[in-house]
Order: sequence, then structure tokens, then C-alpha cells
Amino acid sequence: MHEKVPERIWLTIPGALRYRAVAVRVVAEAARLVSGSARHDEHDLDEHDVRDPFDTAVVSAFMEIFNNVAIHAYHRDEAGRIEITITTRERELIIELADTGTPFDPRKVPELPNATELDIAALPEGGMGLHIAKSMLDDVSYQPGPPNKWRLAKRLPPTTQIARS
Amino acid sequence: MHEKVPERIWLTIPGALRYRAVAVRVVAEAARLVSGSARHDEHDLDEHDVRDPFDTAVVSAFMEIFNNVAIHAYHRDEAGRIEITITTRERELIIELADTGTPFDPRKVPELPNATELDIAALPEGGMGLHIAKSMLDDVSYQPGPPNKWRLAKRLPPTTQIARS
Amino acid sequence: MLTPYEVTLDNNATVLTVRGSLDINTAPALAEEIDKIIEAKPDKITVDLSTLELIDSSGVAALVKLYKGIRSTGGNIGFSGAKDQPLAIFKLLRMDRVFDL
Amino acid sequence: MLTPYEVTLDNNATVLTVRGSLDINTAPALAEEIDKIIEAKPDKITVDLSTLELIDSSGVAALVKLYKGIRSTGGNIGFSGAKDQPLAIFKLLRMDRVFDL
Ligand SMILES: Nc1ncnc2c1ncn2[C@@H]1O[C@H](COP(=O)(O)OP(=O)(O)O)[C@@H](O)[C@H]1O
Ligand SMILES: Nc1ncnc2c1ncn2[C@@H]1O[C@H](COP(=O)(O)OP(=O)(O)O)[C@@H](O)[C@H]1O
Repeated sequence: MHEKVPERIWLTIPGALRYRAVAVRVVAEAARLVSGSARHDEHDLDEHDVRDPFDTAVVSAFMEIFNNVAIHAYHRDEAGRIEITITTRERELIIELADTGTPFDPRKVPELPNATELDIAALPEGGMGLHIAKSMLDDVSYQPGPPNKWRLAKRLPPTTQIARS
Repeated sequence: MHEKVPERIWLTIPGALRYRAVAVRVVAEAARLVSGSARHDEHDLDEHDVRDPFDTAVVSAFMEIFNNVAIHAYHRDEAGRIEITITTRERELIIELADTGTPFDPRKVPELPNATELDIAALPEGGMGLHIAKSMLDDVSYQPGPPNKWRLAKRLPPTTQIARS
Repeated sequence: MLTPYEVTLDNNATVLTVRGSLDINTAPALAEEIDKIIEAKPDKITVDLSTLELIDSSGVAALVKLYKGIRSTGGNIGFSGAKDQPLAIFKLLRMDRVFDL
Repeated sequence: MLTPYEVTLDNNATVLTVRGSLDINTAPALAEEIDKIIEAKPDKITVDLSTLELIDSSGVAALVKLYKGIRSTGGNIGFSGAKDQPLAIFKLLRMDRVFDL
């Protein structure tokens, strides 16, 4: 199989949580184009939507990063924009986000404590977002700005069959 | 109710039919933001997706215009891009598309014959796309280029209640 | 990719169930099936559209081709269950009467 | 907007069914309901996650709050039916064991 030329999707939307659904839909569809779970069925981005582990990982991570930009970088004021660039390769998806909100230093964010079976009090009620994103993806990097830039990457594991030709 | 500031979504994708699902998802969600049928449920752009008459009209028209650009302007060669700008107002949705494919003269496209009950042979097997788009929307205009520019507009009828505040 | 259609035999009547989205991406597969159906010259065929969620003009063209093909050999064809966006499209194209929807 | 949850009483046990997407946009409404549930100090509550399709960290936080609130008053809480993306998230956060999924 020959290596497919990378293809790009550019999406710019208001940096508001109301618009997250728009972005998640595009990201989910791009994930499906890479994982081969795309069905060309516009009606059916539905409950069966994010079953594929690749799609699950990408969507889960993206939701957290998007939330954080709208909440922490833009302070929920909905004034700024989020520029999203999605690159689909044969076996890799790269999502870049750029915002003009408040930058931060990820090294100063405390690590998430490990939840153990008996230690209920240690169950976190926040601070899970970056942990989810990093765990779900192969690569998460952040470059403070403005514009602040996120780069999220996920590769298909070698064992996964590509369904489309 | 005060007039909402117009908000914009910019989406650029390859001018290929494979990418239509990406665009349709964004357009459907934008329609829902205007019609008030948005559910903030990313998982659920599904079978219940395009029930609202406003959403139905917008999605139906957009699919035809997108097909035409990929097929007639880009001749299915998937080399070009489609730039889509969506403007959501309080009671209006405007979708602009730009492509760098072959321009055409819409005045030279023959009108669709009227199908009547008994005249089976007159049932069209093509040439329905522009008719669907024009009938479903308040405004469809085309400006040959390059870039070729489409402008599609749909307003909420005055009787429709806006569900969101 | 989800198969957008299914052909079953129900009490000697052919039933074609069209599901999901019948559009420029899925209609070509159905068109092939339609050629086979027309060739078999069924006396009666029912097209079940109750699980069809979205249709574009390519999808309509495929159904029109089926309708014409069956009628040209004297067969009977009925459509049932169209709703939401597909029904809106059939009405717009005035096919709801021809298709008896 | 689709209500993302439903509270029912089934043989004296409270059942909280969480549907669809539990996320930053829908979790605040559930959080209010959770406050009421905790205040009512139920002996036993079951959280049915079988129709939950998508969750983000805000949704997880809401469920953790419920878990802690019920346990702190000596109540029993069980989760059931988690699958797909939500199950992947619970496993990642090692909550599948705490929540007994
Ligand atoms: N995009 C961002 N811009 C600014 N600050 C951020 C951003 N993302 C994360 N942070 C900071 O990192 C912290 C941890 O983020 P996260 O793990 O997602 O948990 P939470 O959002 O629940 O606090 C946040 O509380 C915030 O201080
Ligand atoms: N974007 C476009 N670029 C070039 N030609 C177009 C475009 N849209 C429509 N046309 C022309 O107009 C004709 C009618 O289009 P349409 O009503 O959608 O029916 P169909 O695509 O089935 O022919 C097409 O056959 C084509 O010649």
C-alpha cells in the first residue's frame, strides 16, 4: 500500500463551549477517515460514533483540550477564536489548535494523584483533563504564545487493519 | 430579545466527496445553533439529526451544492479545496462556498421538468440538485471565478420559536 | 461501511429496505443492486424507506431508476415509510404522489 | 436540549440513568440533581450508565461527587453498564475498580 498524501482540514470557530460540538464532529470524522471506521453516512454520527479505540482516544483527548482553551485560556468569555488544523495521514492523525487567550506553564500543573480502591477521598474532582489527553494520545505538546499552540498526535497501532482501500 | 452578534465558522477541506460528511456535520450543527434544535450532544448527531425543517432544508441544499462542486467543478479529481464560511445570526444562516474549479453559467442549465402523476417517463434521473437547493433556501447565488463563489442563505420563519435563550 | 440496503423475500414479494443515508457516496452500490432487481422482473416489490434518514439527488435518481425499470416490465412497485428529510425531498420533487407516499 | 439524566425509584432503590453525553455542557444540570440526591441520603443508589455514550472530565467529576457524597453518609452506590468511550475513560482514571465496573 502506498503512503497517502497528507490531507488537511482547517476549522476556525468561536472559542466557546457552545461550539465544541461542531469541532468534535469534525475531529471524530477525521479520526474515522484515518482509522477506517468512516461510513460515509452523514446521518449516523451517532451512538455508534466513537466505538473504535482510535476514534475514542482522539475524541476524548480533544474534548479536554478544547474545554481547557475555552475555560482557562479564554476564561469562558467567548470573545476569542480557536483555529484547528487537522492533518490526516495514512496511519496518523495530527490536530493542531491555536488560541489567542492567556498562556500557561504546563510544568506548574500538579500531577494527578493515583486513585486507589480504598482511598475514596483521593478520587479527583478536577485536574483530569491534561492527564486524559496525554494518556490517550502518542504526543501532546504545548507552546505558549500568543498564539498558544497545541499539537496532538495519534498513530494507528501497527496491528490495526485498515478497512478502506 | 437582542440581536445576537453574527458568529462565524470557517472550514476548509479537500474538494472530495469523501470529505462531504465532515462538512455536512458542521453545517448541520450550525443549522441547529440557529434553529435552536442544538442539543450540545456530540454523540447524538444521528438519526434524529435532521428532523427540524430548518435543519432539513439547510442540510439538503448544502449536500447538493457540495456534490456539484466536487463533481462538476473539480471533476472528481480531489485535487482542489473547498472553503466554507458559515455565518450564524439570531434567525439566519448563511453558507458561503469557494472553489477553484471550472466555472459554469447557471443560466444555461435547463429547468427541471415538472413530474406529474401519470407521466413516469418524465421523472428526472438527474438535474435535481440545483432545484433542490433553490427550493429549500431563501437565497442561492453563484459568482463564477476562480474562485467560484456560492452563497446560500436561509432565514427562520417568523413563527418558529427559538428554543434557546 | 454500513450496507445502505437489504433485499429480502417476504411472502413472495421482494422487499428492498434502504437504510441510513442514500447519497452520492452510497447510491452507486444500491444502483448495482437495482440493476439485478430489475433484471429479475419481480411482479411486486416494496421499498421500505422507514429507516432511511437522509437522501440526496443521487439517491433519488437511484429510486427513480428502480421505479421506471419495474414499471416498464409491467411490475408493481410500492414505497413505504418515508419520513423526515427524505419525505421533504420527495414532496419537493413532487414524487410523493408518483411514489404514493 | 435532551435531558441527560433521569431519576427513578425501582423497588425502593434510587436509579439514576445518565444518557448521551455527560460533559462540560450537560454536567452542570446533573450536578444540581446530584446535590438533591445526596441531600435525600438514600440507602442505596444505582447509576445506570448503559446509555451513556460520551463523557469528559467534567462528567467524571460529577459522578465522583455523587460517589463521595453517598459514601460519606454511609449509603451504598453502584454503577452499571458503562461501555465504549466512558468505560475507556473510567479505566484510564482507574475508577473502574472504585466504581466496581
Ligand atoms: N489551555 C489552557 N490554557 C490555560 N491554562 C490551562 C490550559 N489547559 C490547562 N490549563 C491549566 O492546567 C490545569 C489542569 O488542567 P486539566 O488537567 O485539564 O484540569 P482542569 O481543567 O479540570 O483543572 C488547569 O486548571 C489550568 O490551570
Ligand atoms: N458547482 C458547479 N460547477 C460547475 N457546474 C455545475 C456546478 N453545479 C451545477 N453545475 C452544472 O449544472 C448542472 C445541473 O446541476 P444539478 O441540478 O445539481 O444536477 P446534476 O448535478 O444531477 O446534473 C450540472 O449537470 C452541471 O452541468
